[in-house]
Amino acid sequence: MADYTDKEMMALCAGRLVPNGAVLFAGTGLSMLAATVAKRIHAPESVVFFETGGIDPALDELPLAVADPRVMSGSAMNAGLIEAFSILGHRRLSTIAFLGAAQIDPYGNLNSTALGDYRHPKVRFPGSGGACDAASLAWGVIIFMQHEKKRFVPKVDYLTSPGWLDGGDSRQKAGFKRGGPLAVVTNLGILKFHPETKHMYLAEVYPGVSVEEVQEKTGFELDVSQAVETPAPNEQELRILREEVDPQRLILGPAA
Amino acid sequence: MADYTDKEMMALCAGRLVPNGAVLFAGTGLSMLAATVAKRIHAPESVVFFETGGIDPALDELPLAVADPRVMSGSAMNAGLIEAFSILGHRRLSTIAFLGAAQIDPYGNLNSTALGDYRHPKVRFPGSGGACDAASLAWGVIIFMQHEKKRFVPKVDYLTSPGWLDGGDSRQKAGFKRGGPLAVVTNLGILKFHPETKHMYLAEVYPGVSVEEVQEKTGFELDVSQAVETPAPNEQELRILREEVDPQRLILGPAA
Amino acid sequence: MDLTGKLMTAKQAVEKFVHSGDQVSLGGFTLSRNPMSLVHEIIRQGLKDLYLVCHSQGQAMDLLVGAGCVGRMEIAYGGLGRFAPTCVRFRRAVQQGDLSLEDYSNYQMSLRFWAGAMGLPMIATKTGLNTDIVKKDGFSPEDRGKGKVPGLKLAVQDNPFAEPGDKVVLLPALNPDVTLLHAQQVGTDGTVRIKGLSFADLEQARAADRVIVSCEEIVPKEQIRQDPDQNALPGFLVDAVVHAPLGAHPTACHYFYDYDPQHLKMYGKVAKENESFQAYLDKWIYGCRDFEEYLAKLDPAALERIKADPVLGYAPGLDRR
Amino acid sequence: MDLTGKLMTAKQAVEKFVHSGDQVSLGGFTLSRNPMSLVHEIIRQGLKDLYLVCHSQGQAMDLLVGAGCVGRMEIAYGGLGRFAPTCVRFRRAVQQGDLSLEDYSNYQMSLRFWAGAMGLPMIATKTGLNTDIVKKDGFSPEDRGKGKVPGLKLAVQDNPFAEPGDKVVLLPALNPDVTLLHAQQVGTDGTVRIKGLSFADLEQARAADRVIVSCEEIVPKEQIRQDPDQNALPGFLVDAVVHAPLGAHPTACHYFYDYDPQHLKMYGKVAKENESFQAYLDKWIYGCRDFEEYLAKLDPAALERIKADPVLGYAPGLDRR
Repeated sequence: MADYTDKEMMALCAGRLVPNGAVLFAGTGLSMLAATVAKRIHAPESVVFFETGGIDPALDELPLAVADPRVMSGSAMNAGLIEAFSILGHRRLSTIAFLGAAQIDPYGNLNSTALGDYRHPKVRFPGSGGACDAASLAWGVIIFMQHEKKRFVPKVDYLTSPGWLDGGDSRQKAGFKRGGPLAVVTNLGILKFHPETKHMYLAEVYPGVSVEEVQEKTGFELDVSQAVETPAPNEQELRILREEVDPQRLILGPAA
Repeated sequence: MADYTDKEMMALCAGRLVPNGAVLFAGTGLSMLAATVAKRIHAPESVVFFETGGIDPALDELPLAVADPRVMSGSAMNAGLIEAFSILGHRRLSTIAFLGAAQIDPYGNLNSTALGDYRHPKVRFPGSGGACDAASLAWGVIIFMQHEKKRFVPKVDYLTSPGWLDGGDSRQKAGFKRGGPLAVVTNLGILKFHPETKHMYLAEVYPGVSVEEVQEKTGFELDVSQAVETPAPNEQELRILREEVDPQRLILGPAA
Repeated sequence: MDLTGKLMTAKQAVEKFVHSGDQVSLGGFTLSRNPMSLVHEIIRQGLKDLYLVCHSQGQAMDLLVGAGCVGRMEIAYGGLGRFAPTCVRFRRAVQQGDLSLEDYSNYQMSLRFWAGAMGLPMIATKTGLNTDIVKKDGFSPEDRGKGKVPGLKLAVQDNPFAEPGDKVVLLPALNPDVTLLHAQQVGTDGTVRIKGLSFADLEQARAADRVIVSCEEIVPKEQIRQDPDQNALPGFLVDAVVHAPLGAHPTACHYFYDYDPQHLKMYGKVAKENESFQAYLDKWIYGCRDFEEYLAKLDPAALERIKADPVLGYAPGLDRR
Repeated sequence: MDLTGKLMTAKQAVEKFVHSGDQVSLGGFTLSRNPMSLVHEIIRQGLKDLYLVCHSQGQAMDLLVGAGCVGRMEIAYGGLGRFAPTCVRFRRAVQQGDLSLEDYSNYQMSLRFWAGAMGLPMIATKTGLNTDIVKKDGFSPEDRGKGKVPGLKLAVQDNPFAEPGDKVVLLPALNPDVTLLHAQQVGTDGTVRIKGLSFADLEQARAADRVIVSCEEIVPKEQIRQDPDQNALPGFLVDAVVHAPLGAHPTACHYFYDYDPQHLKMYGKVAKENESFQAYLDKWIYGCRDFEEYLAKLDPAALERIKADPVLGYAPGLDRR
């Protein structure tokens, strides 16, 4: 069986979560790989769009930013931010957004703004961009995280993007009509959210990863009792990802 | 001296009121003639746009409605209602709108909706369209009216388009940042509004019209003390209007 | 994505996606790009109690009202330019009390569609302050909040970002059950292209639960995606595509044909009386199995005369008196 | 209408229309269509205390911040895609407390520009409810309501059209003093055409008191009016037009050139340290009389490599590692 990197595994696992026909709000990096690989393997009718206004572009080459001219070529429509956000929150569309963050809490709330005090931050990140909007308005959200204790925290320093807020029905009570995080895909496994409490639990661990390692690298208590092992990537998945989706390894980075 | 019709006189009088460089919100009918004739005579830099989204079209032929394909040809930009209304109210533009109505009151408030009780009207008109918006947001408004007692009324049955409201500073107090009617061009003369009270007064009467006739056909008291006689149309004005602007007499109707 | 399952006749599209009682929004503006082939079909199928939400609508609206399909309407303007300063059957229906009617302005309606398209709960503007549009309700208090009827026509409140007393008008967003459009082109991937002014069509489409697009031409995906800057809607926002050449007649379709002055004048005349209007419906709609039969009854010379000049987009020199 | 009095150099345009302390909005998005020739000129002229209002801004914003031109900023995102997940000088300035900063989301900023463009007093959305974007102010209370700083960052209230307790976020409209754009074409009548995505450029331009557009090409009025469907802004909304070929370099300009990966990587490296960043400014901006001199210092082979394919609009196969 072929060796593979964490990034390859994450892209493929997120891709597997994409239902055919989904309308995907993609960012750059891993989300681009996940969306593209899903489209080429099991979800050919899914459509990718970008907050910048590129709707269903050909994506013959990987864009390195959501404003990359590669999201403007062969598209169904080149619009702007306003139109893109109208699609993101559209009642009739099952939009799924991919998001990453610097911190995540047990309810899938994300921080991509700053560490420390907001007005005197220790570390400043780029900010919400469209992440807060996707987390507020999309039908569902899939989150990418590096699995580290400092990133999986009981409380985020700044709540940029709303997940399940305080759990239970707090998201609905806050005034959101739909949405919420579906899964967190990390370099160790896949986490999901309890249907009632909305607290994060471990759903899958990757081959060769122990549930103990996951718990150790998570800054809060995790229910790991339902964790199963994720199937390893197959040859077809790896071939498509490496040869068709990112042949220059622009996002995948160094090979295994 | 050439004979001329009421419509010709009204189109030319309204056209004379257009400053060069103005951004004109035009409707159909007389306003189209006034805008086009002004552009061809003394205001070549003025720009015409339509609430439908046609910005500065070539207007090689007269449109018969604001959605006529003739407002989409040779234009600077073909947009939609949203963009047109953003121009109408734009702070940096001196937009002038031409409006007509079924009724007008002493403060230039207009009714183009209904006569009688609103919910059980005796006569129904087309409704506001963009008139209420132009009267609310444009820098200034020029009004066309047939001069009849039933049309110049102390109080309109339905206030579709805000003029000076109750006069004085009531328009500003209502929350409008600018605008208000500049003049009313009728088949008898031109009425303007007192700088303080905002009450309508007679500014000009056409050649051959008496101020008594104007007062008689106005359903409220008019100050006629400042009325002067309007200069008759000159040959150039009439030639351009008849030969270049509306050679088919689509809007002008039967010749004099 | 392709048109499989989406490409259908007007009959199928209306059967599947438009129901009596629906809140319906019509594309186009007065005498341009009215979705006439779809509207004929609605009339033929005898749908009732439609709740029209319009900015400035003309021929399509007037036919629907005249044929008795409409029970309730929000509107800014019902007219047809020089051909009917007030739409004839519309005026008659309102004066007779046959319609439950509420007035807004064009900008207000455009903003309400826009807000619906954006998923915004409401939208604030200064247009209309102190007018009867703001002060007078058209719908009866008992109907408020029922079905799609907004609980409030609108609300006036202070602007929290300005000095106290600075008033704004809050308008409820619009999300029609179905929007009917006529476009110039649809790609085999469902992508819609509109040429010339788009009016509020895109907002109306993005605000709706269901969208039917009739079009002059269906073109290959490769062709319509060669210039994505010109496209108006992606295929995933469209439920049904109807290939309907001349589908906006007697209204205009930029770059394809002009409005038909003769037909519009004839309509304006017959619409004045119940008998002659009924005869119009009988001949031109009920007496036709589909829109093709309607077109076949038209004078071919008249259709030739309204053909658009490929550069100007309309028929120059057309006798429009 | 023509370009008389409007066509000028970047130097003239910035002297005339941009002042220290102005609220400035930049067109483009991260690594596309940044108005670089105008931004170089602002830096060269040493403007101070600019109040930037941004959605997602990249290279132009980072240079302005790094050169010390910016005192205050509202922003949704400061990054450059893979070349700088967080803009380097921006991060440094925020961490050092050199900037007064307030966060919104991209949608919120787009809506605020849109509301400003439409003359709306404010705009309501549901995005961001219960987040720290809604809960935490960035600007100090003493600055509230002064100059262009909104009296409130935003306000949360009930939606009057829904069941009680249904919350919405009200956002203040944005009307910058000046918006700087880079477009592909401007006509001799001042009409602006943007190819590919327009981002929020049109809203930013329509919202502003003054608009400067730099462009790749100036084309005859007749040409740009042949297809008005493709145009973005009429000339009467534009104050100054600057002919600036390659004026977005090192960011991309669709159909003209790709972003310059080598230059962006080099910038990412030198921006990390004050000395090397200062050397960058000295060489590429202060050491140039105008943007043409900057371009002349670039490797012609690199410019050749980023030339856009006329069909795809970017440079296929460009080494972007």
